[in-house]
Amino acid sequence: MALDEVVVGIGGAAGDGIASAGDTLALALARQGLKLYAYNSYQSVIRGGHIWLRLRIANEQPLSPGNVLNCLVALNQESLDRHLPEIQPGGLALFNTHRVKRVPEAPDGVQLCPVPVPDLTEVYTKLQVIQNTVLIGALYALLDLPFEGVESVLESTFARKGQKVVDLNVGAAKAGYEYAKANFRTMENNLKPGQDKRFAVMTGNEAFGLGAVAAGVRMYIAYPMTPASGILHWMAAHGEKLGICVRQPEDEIAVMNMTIGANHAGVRAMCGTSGGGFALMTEAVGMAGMIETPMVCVEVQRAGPSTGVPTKTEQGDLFQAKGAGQGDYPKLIVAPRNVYECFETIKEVFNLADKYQIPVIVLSDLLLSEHHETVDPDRFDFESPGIDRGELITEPEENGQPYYRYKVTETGVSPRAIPGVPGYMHVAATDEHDEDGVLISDVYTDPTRRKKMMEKRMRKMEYLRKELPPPQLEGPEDADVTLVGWGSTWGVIKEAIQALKEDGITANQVQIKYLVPFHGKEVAEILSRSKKVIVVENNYDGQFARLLRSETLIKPDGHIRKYDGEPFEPKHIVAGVKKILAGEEEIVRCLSEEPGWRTEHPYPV
Amino acid sequence: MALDEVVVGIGGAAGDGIASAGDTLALALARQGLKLYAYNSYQSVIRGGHIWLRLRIANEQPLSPGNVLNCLVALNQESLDRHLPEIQPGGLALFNTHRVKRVPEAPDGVQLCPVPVPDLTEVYTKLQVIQNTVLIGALYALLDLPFEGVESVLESTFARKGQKVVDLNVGAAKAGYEYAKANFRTMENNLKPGQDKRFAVMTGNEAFGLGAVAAGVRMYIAYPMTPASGILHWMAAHGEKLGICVRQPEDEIAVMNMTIGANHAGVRAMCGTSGGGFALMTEAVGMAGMIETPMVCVEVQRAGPSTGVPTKTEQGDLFQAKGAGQGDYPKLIVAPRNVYECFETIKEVFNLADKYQIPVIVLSDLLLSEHHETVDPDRFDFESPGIDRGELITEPEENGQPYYRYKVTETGVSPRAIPGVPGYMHVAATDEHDEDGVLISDVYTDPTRRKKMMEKRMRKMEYLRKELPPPQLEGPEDADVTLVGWGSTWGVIKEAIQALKEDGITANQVQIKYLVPFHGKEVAEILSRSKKVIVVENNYDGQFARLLRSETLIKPDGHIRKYDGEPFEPKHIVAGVKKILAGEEEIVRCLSEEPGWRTEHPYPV
Amino acid sequence: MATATVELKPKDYKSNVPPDWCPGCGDFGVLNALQRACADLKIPPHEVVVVSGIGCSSNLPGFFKAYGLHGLHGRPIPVATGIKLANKDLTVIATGGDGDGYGIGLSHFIHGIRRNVDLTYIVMNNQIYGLTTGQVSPTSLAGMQTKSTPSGNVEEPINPLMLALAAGCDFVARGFSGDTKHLAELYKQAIQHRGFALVDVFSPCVTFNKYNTYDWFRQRIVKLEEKGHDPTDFVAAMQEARKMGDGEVPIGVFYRNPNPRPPLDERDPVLASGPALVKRPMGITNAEGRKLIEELM
Amino acid sequence: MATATVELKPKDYKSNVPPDWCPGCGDFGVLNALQRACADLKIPPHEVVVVSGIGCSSNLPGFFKAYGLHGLHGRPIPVATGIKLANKDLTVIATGGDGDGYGIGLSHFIHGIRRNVDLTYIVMNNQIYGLTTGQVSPTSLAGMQTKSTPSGNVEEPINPLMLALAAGCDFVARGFSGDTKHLAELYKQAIQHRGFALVDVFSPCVTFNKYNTYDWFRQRIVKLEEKGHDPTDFVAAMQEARKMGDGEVPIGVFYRNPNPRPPLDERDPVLASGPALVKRPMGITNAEGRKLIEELM
Ligand SMILES: Cc1ncc(C[n+]2csc(CCOP(=O)(O)OP(=O)(O)O)c2C)c(N)n1
Ligand SMILES: Cc1ncc(C[n+]2csc(CCOP(=O)(O)OP(=O)(O)O)c2C)c(N)n1
Ligand code: SF4
Ligand code: SF4
Ligand SMILES: [Mg+2]
Ligand SMILES: [Mg+2]
Repeated sequence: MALDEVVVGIGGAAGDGIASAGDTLALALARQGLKLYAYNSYQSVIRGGHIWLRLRIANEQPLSPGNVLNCLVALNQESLDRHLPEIQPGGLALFNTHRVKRVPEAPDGVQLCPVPVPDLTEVYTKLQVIQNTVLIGALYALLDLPFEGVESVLESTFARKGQKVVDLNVGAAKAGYEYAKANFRTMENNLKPGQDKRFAVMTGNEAFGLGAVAAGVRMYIAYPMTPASGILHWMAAHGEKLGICVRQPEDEIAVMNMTIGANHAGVRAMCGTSGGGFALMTEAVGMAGMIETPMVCVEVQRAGPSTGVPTKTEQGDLFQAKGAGQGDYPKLIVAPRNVYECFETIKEVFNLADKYQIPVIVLSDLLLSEHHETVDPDRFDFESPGIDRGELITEPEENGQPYYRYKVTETGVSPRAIPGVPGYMHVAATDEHDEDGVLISDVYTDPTRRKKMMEKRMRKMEYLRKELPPPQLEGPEDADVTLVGWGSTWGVIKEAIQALKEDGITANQVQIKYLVPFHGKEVAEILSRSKKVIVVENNYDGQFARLLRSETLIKPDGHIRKYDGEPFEPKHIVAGVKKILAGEEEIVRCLSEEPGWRTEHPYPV
Repeated sequence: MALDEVVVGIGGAAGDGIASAGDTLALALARQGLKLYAYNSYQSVIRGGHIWLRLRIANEQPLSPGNVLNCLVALNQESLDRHLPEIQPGGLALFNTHRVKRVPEAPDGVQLCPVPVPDLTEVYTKLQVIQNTVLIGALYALLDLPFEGVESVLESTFARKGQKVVDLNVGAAKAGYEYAKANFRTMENNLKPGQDKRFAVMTGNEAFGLGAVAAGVRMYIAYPMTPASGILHWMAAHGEKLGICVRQPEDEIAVMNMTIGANHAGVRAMCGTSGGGFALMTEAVGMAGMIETPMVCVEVQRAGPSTGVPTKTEQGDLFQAKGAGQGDYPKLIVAPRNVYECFETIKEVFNLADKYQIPVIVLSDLLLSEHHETVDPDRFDFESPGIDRGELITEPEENGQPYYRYKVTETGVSPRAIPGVPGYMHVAATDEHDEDGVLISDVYTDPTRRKKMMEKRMRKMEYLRKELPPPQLEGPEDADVTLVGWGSTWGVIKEAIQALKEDGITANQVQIKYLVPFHGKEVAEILSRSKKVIVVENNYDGQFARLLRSETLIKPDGHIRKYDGEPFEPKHIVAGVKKILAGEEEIVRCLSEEPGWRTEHPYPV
Repeated sequence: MATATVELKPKDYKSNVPPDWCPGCGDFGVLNALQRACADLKIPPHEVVVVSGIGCSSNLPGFFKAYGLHGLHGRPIPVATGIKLANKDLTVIATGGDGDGYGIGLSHFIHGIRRNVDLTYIVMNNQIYGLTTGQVSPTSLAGMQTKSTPSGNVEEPINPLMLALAAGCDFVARGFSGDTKHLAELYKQAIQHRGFALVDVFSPCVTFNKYNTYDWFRQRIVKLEEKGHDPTDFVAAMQEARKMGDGEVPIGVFYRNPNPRPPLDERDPVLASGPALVKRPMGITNAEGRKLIEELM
Repeated sequence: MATATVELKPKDYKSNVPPDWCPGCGDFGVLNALQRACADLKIPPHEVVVVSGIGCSSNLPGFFKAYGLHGLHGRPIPVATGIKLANKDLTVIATGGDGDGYGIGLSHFIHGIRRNVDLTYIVMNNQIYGLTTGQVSPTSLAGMQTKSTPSGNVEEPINPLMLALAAGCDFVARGFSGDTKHLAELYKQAIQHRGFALVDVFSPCVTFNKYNTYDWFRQRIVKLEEKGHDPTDFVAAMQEARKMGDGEVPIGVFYRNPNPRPPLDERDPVLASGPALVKRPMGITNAEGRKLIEELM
């Protein structure tokens, strides 16, 4: 049975160089026109632990890590022990005989491929990570892929280290390739390398960075925090060339206040963090709402609460974003649904932030931000829709009118002058203020004025809602069940729907991108036509389901949730839908339960 | 027409000593067995502005500031100009002829009572605030109340300053009293002073302090912030005597972390703040949830967003409290409904915090925390229900069993040992951890264990919900309309219901105290029997209405909201209910619109 | 820092909102001196941004005619930093109270010095929390009775000048709001200093601080320039800075580094190479964008 | 601080979780020295609480057998303060990294010194953010290339010892994790000091900091005690503290105030008058409560 897609798992410890091995492999495949989705399950430790990177490879773009394991590249004994039992019949396990001493029994139909790495490259004695290169070479052979893919990547990766290093690496890969060709069976598959169009391998975080560049961002400000640090690193690496000032201040409070200051002065400035850092920013997010300064923050969620599982994925910060800061103020919360949308969203929300003069929270998560996938470079348009600064006053204009920074208007938006423009001086105050900016909290308060100003600000929300594209139903109208998700789970739900179809269950999908303001009416209308509604989300408490109920008054028929740190696989959703449709459970709590995920508690009390 | 209750308004500028004049008056009335409710509308300025203190006086306890004005004590020209038009027929306006130069025309049936203060007391030339004492004496006369009330209060207030100061003050009051008796008509009323039982005059903040004492709190930690500072001041004033260590650290982040540290070490420690300070605390609230350390924080809401109107009331921080910190963790959010409940709540929630080892957020607001009312001292029971520390290990016990701090149990609660106890050493970590406290985020992660630990913690919520008393319907079952409110609006809604009855509309009330966890089923059941449901809340966006919809799937028929800074008066709710029942509006946005509230913008551009 | 060609007077920096401070409050002097300093330096009002926190003192921008941002308690420095980095052509002045700057905002103060952005930071140090009606502050003297320390403060005050010096601040001065002429001179030097400059100002709170009154200061204040202090001598600066509480309260320029660190806008390669960020064109072409994506191919 | 009657060995402070630091990480030395110091001082493990933030270094409590609280990034000091004030009989040690303590947590550090609670604060200063895989820290030297400063750090490092001295810290020391014997001696003195004590430790990050390596330090380190430094001399302490970066890296006790401020538990009237708060009875009687209400009648 020739496979249409192949899932490769690379297992090892932190420090074994899995990430760069994965990068090499992914790039090689992409250069040969294959599509892939890669997800790395790692721990919050710099050395040791168990790292588990899965690459799903296919001719058409995969949208999730997939359900199964076909090929294992075990960089150490533990990885072989853990994952060997998971390999599907027809699959194989590659490992370095020098690192793996004890070979467990392979499942039926699984080929064991021991590679004597030290015999294949003498570099190994000095540089053990070369095993990765050898094994990738071997894998390439066993997948029956042309070696040129690996070669070209090793060449470009090591080019700046000189031809010797290139040769050494290419040689190691080639040795693995040839050893495998000579000693093992290749795996039958339908992968079609050699397609003309080259794709890029991109993470959500890189797409956010590219989006920021397209949006004309001139400052990126962040305090390091997994899984948002990828944006910082990309920006820092490119800032100098692109004229983007990248700053790492003392804490997230400073980050948010600086970002607001910069936006206030008229540049586009962005910041990024994860949940714990965002908690510290919430007070200042409210300031942006009150002084009507645009601001864009990317909040990359990870598994909480508190420090939680910092290297694991979750969609657990929706309520935090929604409840950010005291009181009511207009804000936009957007959850991009895939890597392309990470890019598009940043361009879009900067325009909206400028137009409505509001803070924007972009909710990503570790899965979306850190997974790699192949993307079509032609789908990245840096020039359109173009930069729209809204009603921004950057030059003096002689109209003889006094300037009211917070002029009450129909839409709630008032023309905004930036510091430095003659004739438009004003104070932007976090105290309640009148149209001209003068405090109405201080020597005088006036309920009428206060009410007016609250309504002015909050009115923006209605106009904003109307401007945002409402959610769409994807899939057949008359399906048996509608799956409702938000943000990053778009792809895995889509794949689950495909799998359900094969099992005779038709499903369609509503994937929410704009969470606040919410298209309550439109979503209610869609869902009112659904036979069954199931909400899929990556948290314990059903934060989105609560929002959905509140905004649509629709009680979903079931919930599929996951909060064990690992992302959904299509099979979890498929099983959940079946259980719910069978009336077995209302809330299905998924678990990644393959033996490879289990760890014995290593330190008995 | 003799009045059953009298609303006295005292108006002046910050620095005119209105608060202490109000205190004197309130105490005098209370000592004479009268009941009162006093609310001070003030600005965020130390000198100047317009301060407006209303005291509502009756034989039975008033529950709100009331709807009207009967007596005005104008300490300056502005106050007379503003409020004279509001006085009801039969009412009067007292003022000092030395401060008020221009007497506007009085409404029909309103008695103008100019008092030549400088002629009545020679102290005035040196100490202008003595005018307050004179005018209160005069007011007493005009309300036909026995002078002894004022006298006794002045005596006790000034006792520590010596007999001369007492005499001087009593003399001034007496002069005012006699001048008024001689020159003005007394106001007919049915107030019955001289009742035997003495009540105390208490604010919500003082009740929180007393509750903390009853709960055995040993540390109070806070950073100053209106309107929570009253708790800090009361605690600081009493801490030394009561053995409560009161600390004011560098910021609210330190406050929350210190409070958690202290609770972790086994004392009961409380902290307090308002919305902006709470925003800074949210990260650490999540820590308490994760390490399962009990914590109690009083969040006294004020009008937001951001700095907002810091001296004005609002119920705008519900979402902030609910969304505090990233991820899902168990917490309790409680909104006491009156001053007695402020006291009771603290005793109650410390027991619950200890029992469930969770953080508790007590949501008060400026209205509840700062208004004064008469309370029955016998209703304050310091000894019952008694202090229950839950499963707390403070002494070593030889049972030969290893200790698992986070043992998985049916209820999710695991016995908690405090530092210092031999044999129970463990690490409390904000990273996800196993039953023994060892990290499962670090060298190893295990989805099964992670899931188990999330479920262990979150299970507490179900047990907690079952333990909390569900909301009750107050009033007739078959009423025309049910008013749903939360927290501090209990009293004003109750009075509105009374007024509606007089207008032929029967209403009943559900006033929610426990917001998280929420009694969704029970509330839905109550409301499903209601003819109409109207939600009353003191914010713009209907935060509570959103929670209610989410938890009950009930769409209220109408909303009455107020966010102009001033609290609801019964009349706002009455008018709102009528409009909604008449189908005129779905969301009624109330406004305090008497001329006295209006201020011309004093600084034209 | 641009200078205007027209004559400017202090009243050109006066907004139409009269200060709402208590009569006698020290902050009036701070405001007046700042208006005078800006006029003397001829900085066009629209090129000045005054950024404050929350507190009585932080109300200052409302009374000063310029651009203003009256932000959050404790956060003027990061906000001012964001503004200055975005538009280095502006004169950015951060201001606030002792609670604001040395309490909740202390970390930004020290790290602000470390970053060395070209800001002037003016602290109205009244040794009390004024706006919240009189609680202890990090500069309140030990023993001081306040609403939160009714039986006396049991903590020692921090010394902001020592901290600034230890943090590497290249311009450290202290003024007294009772001497606005002297204060205005300090401001002028601070504004002209390229880099982070601190002017701590003793600005008495006449309502809540009954200890550190005008009289208290007048009896103790000594001008550094009159006693021959050399402001380029770091060790001498430290020694003078230590004196608070010893009966003598020195004011003036404590330290002016003769070899000051270059400000961040000269060190950061992006800021240094070109006009103010806000004046640069935005966005890139598809061709340029494509190059960035090609790095991933 | 209670002392045990039985003999205690460093291994009695070893938890059953082996450290997960990178092989060669400086934090091993910090851990070993602390275990040795506690053993030498005979503090029963259950009377020790080690409170940390978040970072590689902050994982320490997991490897140390005692009570531990592994809290939030930057917040060990306030948490430790709460614990110590609640139970003054415990030996409370706050610990964490340079990012944790001098970056996000800086304000607590300075105010912790001001409050002078009897804590020992150990900072594992590796001049980098380790756990987040190598970004610039507030103690990173200028020019250092990191993931967030790929073309070199454009800010100057702060000097934690200078700051501690300026803030009034009565015990200021620096150690090197490559010399655990010396380090253990510093810890012992710090723990025995009544009041806030700082031990900054250069603890190399072998994975991400390629500048400040063991070798780098070994070439520069000088022991203060060997060069005759008088730790009671504040000015000399300042002068030694300034030296970082000058080629010489002094370690040892920089300052020990001969007249130290009494710790907060002796100054606060509530803490001073009676046993540890946690050991006092809870609640009051109705009669006592009534008296409090009567104040309002
Ligand atoms: C996060 C936060 N915490 C607390 C407050 C309340 N608050 C307002 S002003 C102030 C202190 C003011 O003291 P200071 O900064 O010294 O200024 P001053 O009023 O003395 O000039 C405080 C604590 C706030 N606004 N925000
Ligand atoms: C509020 C918050 N911001 C950011 C982080 C991410 N974070 C974890 S450890 C760390 C820095 C660690 O550096 P340091 O304190 O020097 O410790 P080291 O790892 O170097 O020992 C950061 C920024 C966090 N956990 N919490
Ligand atoms: S309270 Fe003090 S600081 Fe505030 S305005 Fe009045 S005198 Fe000035
Ligand atoms: S990354 Fe650095 S600090 Fe962290 S464990 Fe490794 S060597 Fe130590
Ligand atoms: Mg102050
Ligand atoms: Mg570090």
